[in-house]
Amino acid sequence: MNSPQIAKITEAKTENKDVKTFMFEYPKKMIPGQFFMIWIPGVDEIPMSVSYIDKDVKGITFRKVGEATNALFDLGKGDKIGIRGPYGNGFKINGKQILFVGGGTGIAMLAPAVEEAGINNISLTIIIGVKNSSELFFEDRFKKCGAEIHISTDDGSKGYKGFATDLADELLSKEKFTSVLTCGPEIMMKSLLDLCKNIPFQASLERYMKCGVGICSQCCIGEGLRVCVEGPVFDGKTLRNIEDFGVYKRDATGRKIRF
Amino acid sequence: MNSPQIAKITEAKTENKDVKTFMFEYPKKMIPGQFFMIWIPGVDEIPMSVSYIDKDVKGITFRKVGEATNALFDLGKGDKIGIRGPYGNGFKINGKQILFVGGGTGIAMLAPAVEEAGINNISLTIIIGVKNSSELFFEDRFKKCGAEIHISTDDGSKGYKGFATDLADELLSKEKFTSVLTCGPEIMMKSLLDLCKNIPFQASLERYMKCGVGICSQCCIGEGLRVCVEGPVFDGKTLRNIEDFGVYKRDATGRKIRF
Amino acid sequence: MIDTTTKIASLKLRNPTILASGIMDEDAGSMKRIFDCGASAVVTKSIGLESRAGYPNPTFAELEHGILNAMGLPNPGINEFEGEIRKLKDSNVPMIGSIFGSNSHEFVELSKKMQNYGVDALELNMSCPHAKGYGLETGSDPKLVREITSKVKESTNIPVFVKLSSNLTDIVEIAKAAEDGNADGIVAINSVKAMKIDLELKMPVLANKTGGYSGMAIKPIGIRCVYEIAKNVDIPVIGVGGVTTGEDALEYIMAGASAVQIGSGVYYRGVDIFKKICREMECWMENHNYTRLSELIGVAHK
Amino acid sequence: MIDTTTKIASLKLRNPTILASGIMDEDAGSMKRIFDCGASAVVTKSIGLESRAGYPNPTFAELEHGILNAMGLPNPGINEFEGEIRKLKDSNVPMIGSIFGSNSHEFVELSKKMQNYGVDALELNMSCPHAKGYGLETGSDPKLVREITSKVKESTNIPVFVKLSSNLTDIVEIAKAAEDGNADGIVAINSVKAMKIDLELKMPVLANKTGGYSGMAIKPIGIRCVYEIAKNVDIPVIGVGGVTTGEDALEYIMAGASAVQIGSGVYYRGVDIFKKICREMECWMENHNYTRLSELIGVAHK
Ligand SMILES: Cc1cc2nc3c(=O)[nH]c(=O)nc-3n(C[C@H](O)[C@H](O)[C@H](O)COP(=O)(O)OP(=O)(O)OC[C@H]3O[C@@H](n4cnc5c(N)ncnc54)[C@H](O)[C@@H]3O)c2cc1C
Ligand SMILES: Cc1cc2nc3c(=O)[nH]c(=O)nc-3n(C[C@H](O)[C@H](O)[C@H](O)COP(=O)(O)OP(=O)(O)OC[C@H]3O[C@@H](n4cnc5c(N)ncnc54)[C@H](O)[C@@H]3O)c2cc1C
Ligand SMILES: Cc1cc2nc3c(=O)[nH]c(=O)nc-3n(C[C@H](O)[C@H](O)[C@H](O)COP(=O)(O)O)c2cc1C
Ligand SMILES: Cc1cc2nc3c(=O)[nH]c(=O)nc-3n(C[C@H](O)[C@H](O)[C@H](O)COP(=O)(O)O)c2cc1C
Ligand code: FES
Ligand code: FES
Repeated sequence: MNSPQIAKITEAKTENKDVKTFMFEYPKKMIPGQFFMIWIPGVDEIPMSVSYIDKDVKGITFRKVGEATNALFDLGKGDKIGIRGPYGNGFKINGKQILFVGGGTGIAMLAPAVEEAGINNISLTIIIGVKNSSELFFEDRFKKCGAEIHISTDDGSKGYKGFATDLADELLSKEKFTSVLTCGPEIMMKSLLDLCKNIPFQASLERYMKCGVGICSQCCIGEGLRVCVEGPVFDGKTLRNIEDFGVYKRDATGRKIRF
Repeated sequence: MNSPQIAKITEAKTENKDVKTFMFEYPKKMIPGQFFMIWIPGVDEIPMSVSYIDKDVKGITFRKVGEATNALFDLGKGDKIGIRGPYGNGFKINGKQILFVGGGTGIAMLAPAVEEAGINNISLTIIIGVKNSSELFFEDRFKKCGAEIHISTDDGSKGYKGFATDLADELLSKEKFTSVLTCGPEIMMKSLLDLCKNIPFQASLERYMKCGVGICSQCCIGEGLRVCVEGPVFDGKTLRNIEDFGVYKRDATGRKIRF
Repeated sequence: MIDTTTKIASLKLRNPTILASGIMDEDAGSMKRIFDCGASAVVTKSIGLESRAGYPNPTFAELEHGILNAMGLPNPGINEFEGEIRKLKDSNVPMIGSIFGSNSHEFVELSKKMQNYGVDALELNMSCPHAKGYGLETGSDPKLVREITSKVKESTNIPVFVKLSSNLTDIVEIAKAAEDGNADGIVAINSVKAMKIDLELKMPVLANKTGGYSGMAIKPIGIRCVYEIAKNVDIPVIGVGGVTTGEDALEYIMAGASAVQIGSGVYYRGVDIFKKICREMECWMENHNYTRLSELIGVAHK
Repeated sequence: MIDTTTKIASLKLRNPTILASGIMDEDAGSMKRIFDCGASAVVTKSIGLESRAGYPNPTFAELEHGILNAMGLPNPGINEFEGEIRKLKDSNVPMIGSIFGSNSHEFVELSKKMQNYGVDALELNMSCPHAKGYGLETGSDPKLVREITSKVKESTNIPVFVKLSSNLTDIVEIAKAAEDGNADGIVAINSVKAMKIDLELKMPVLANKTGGYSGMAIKPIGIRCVYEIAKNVDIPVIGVGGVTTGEDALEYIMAGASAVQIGSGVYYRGVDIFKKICREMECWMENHNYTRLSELIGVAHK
């Protein structure tokens, strides 16, 4: 039933000064790219991608950006949160050589996909784009998967100085990727899509969500595509036909907000 | 679900001037002694025992005694009635030699029990008690089962002149029965119970019914025994402990009415 | 030890599960059986001054998510009912006498008789969803509710509960009227006015056409009513509507109920539902380290 | 051929399934999708004068037998919504503009704008079960309902429907008030005021505490309301509440509805529920030798 199940945080890990990971028991089957609605009692209920997938235990990794994530950040081991899901479609992971491009917190939700691709012996390249090296997390995790890691920072504090898309452009012209999977700022993903031309492309989108189950239309893009049901992962073909992509999202009132 | 299912009467048979049998498709499993709630649209919904049990087809046999049964009597092949059930417990049919005692319309609901006992190679004796020979029905049906048939009429128009209980008294003193199964006027059944002493006894009771599923308490006897759920068939031991048995029933208001 | 005893006004109950009015309570025997099945008290069928046969059948139908009934307040009349109460009194079963009338005179007469026969408390049914002239006509008028309640209170000395319908624009207003009339408790909710049409016959299934909807489907409505009432009155509330499991009962308790009544649950889980629910509540309390039910009453308001 | 076209006032619809307000209708794209999935018309999200973010999450929870929501009338405000309507207008989707306000001035202003933007009819939402100051406060006062309806009628020339709540002591009184105000149709019912408490957290699940109960559990309540309204007014009725199958839709039609709206059904059976329900209705009609849906409207009243 799509009603919050109360779970205790069994493990809390600080990834960096703004990012935390919580683990909790949640024995439902999930695939990389799917998400939960996380109820922070008395505060809010917000969408959060799965960042760790185990049989019985799942995890989320999040950045504090506002009221709900701040309140969540203040919780720790033993605290209770409400969880419903899994929601959404998740990534299709196949091919020979995948390029992952994670921007900011988007890195978190890519991790289970990277791991699954690793298990399937797919050759992995990953670009991690952050503003500053202090924002990095999950580097070790990606290393363990045998991924070739490229880092870009806006300020050059680590790796390539510049945008992740510029780095991607370089890699795409050098190597042959069977597909590109990305999550990050929509403007970044939009540019990436333009670079990808014929390469199969999957991007995970974020939209303001309320029901999470496809009835309130709060998260809809294009012609009624529900990010919570038909998404959050969309392929390049679909995204090229959606005029909203990279252009605007909607706030809680339904008003269009330009990126 | 305990909600009327609408069925067409597929066959209608006139058993005698006041008694009719209707057959209809009703594929639920039933045992002899169970009953339906029969909805006569626009008129009433009344309890009716099953009188024919086939895999897909069931039958009821009823006497016209008042508004509902008169309206039902006026229906025929192709007409629609509402049916819910099966309800109640039904007879336990076992032993070597069963004496059936049917009074009036009570004969109808005994028929499936007689047939089942016949199939199980139980030796069958049946007493049919009616006021007048014109009220008889199902004689041939019982013959087909290989039953030894005894008829009593109040006016002596056929068979033994007098009460079925007197006839039963005679038979009980001559032969050894492993059990006695009865349905008929409650006073008759009460006398029969007194005659039966140690012989296992089962009687099917009639009480005013509304819900048919054990919540309205309209049909309750003794300490909350629901004729629609724990009955309509009760054994001798139970009946001996129920002060109401053979003494009073309740009308639709819940008021006690002496027999 | 888990303590699930509860108190509603002066009524002390061994557990919070009470038999709801209209279910297995037309006669002393049935109510005795339910008490033996674990209920801490029983509410009688709603009794009026005169005998009533109720509506013709069909009076009952199961729906996909609940039960629909329109019995039509069948009852033998208060005088005839005396026998049942006196008999039950001998068995020491805590009894709440439910009564219905069309004005305060009738309610007062019925109340006095019920009290004389020996009931431990009164439940004024002002909420039957389908009986014309009774039920909602009185139960939706705050002035009448207040008047009836206070007149009954003046002429009796046992606890008086007022049973409300959810078929009201503002249930809190009516609950407050009952409180103003000095009611000792509020019972909420009665069944919800509803209808089922049979597609084959193209007519309502119930002879009375409309009926009262009860059982699992109405629980969220009952919870809302109890929560709103408990928030706005200072007298105890008894929750009714769709209680089928121990968790359902606890949800009502957390919403502010001091006890629950169970009706349709008897259909879904049998007459021993009372014992089952008590066991489930105790189990939940044990797992959650509660020892006294009273600690849980109204906690959802914090 | 089975003819399932229907007419509500001057609105001619290719089939009787309409998208209910608040579901998949915040933007032109979503409504277009639902139209392509078979709905004959769409009702927009309820729109007010100013933008509203609605209540904080949780705004939605599935219950055992239905859905609970308290969105809180989120909407971008009428001016911002113009774009969505104009866009949808280009796709020729029959549109019913739902609006809410706290008085007749607001309703009139909203109605005029909606009409200018191009909607084919108006739905006055006077029945939101949880938005303070809107919804029930207006929708439970017959005088206000009559006044708002007639003022809107005077200032517009498209059909005006009034959407009612079941949380009323007497829904017929309010329906008649709308009819007196010259409404062209009644829409019933909105979701039913309800609550769910989480036992682990011991608090209501919805941020707004109470919410609106919709889906299968409320169908018998909706059927009763539509039956009672259809019996007492002469204008068309649109049935809403728990329509999930073709048989549910037919039950509303037999109760007197000229069309049905579908909300929670989208959750239970997906966006193509409209096509599915139409197919199921046609199938039933074929099996029962009906060729025109109109023959079935209100047959349960005979
Ligand atoms: C499918 C999906 C998966 C996500 N996965 C992650 C994740 O793994 N890690 C992570 O850190 N963040 C993730 N997010 C983003 C996360 O939901 C927001 O950061 C969070 O809701 C912010 O809430 P706030 O109150 O802290 O911030 P606010 O100050 O309220 O808002 C900050 C931003 O978050 C957005 N936001 C607020 N509420 C919601 C909501 N109900 N739905 C969507 N966006 C909202 C606002 O529009 C704004 O852009 C995901 C979002 C979506 C849609
Ligand atoms: C378990 C059970 C099985 C039955 N099986 C059969 C059967 O197989 N064949 C048969 O002919 N009759 C059977 N009856 C009796 C049958 O239900 C009544 O004859 C019928 O209800 C009379 O209705 P009426 O309107 O025609 O008569 P009324 O004039 O209304 O009443 C005649 C008698 O029937 C009783 N009666 C009326 N309504 C009900 C009701 N809802 N429930 C119980 N009794 C009622 C009255 O109390 C009265 O004693 C059975 C009854 C029960 C309880
Ligand atoms: C068959 C039936 C008969 C009822 N009769 C009465 C009654 O006489 N008086 C009354 O106050 N409530 C009556 N009710 C309502 C119940 O007492 C209760 O308020 C309602 O059914 C909701 O509880 P539930 O969901 O546990 O059944 C009746 C309910 C049913 C199902
Ligand atoms: C998520 C959600 C949002 C709703 N928003 C509105 C609304 O804005 N305006 C309105 O008139 N009704 C609204 N409703 C009520 C529906 O239109 C409908 O009346 C109700 O849900 C019953 O129909 P259903 O059972 O088919 O969902 C909403 C219902 C849901 C579930
Ligand atoms: S969040 Fe409601 S439709 Fe996606
Ligand atoms: S008929 Fe209702 S309990 Fe038996």
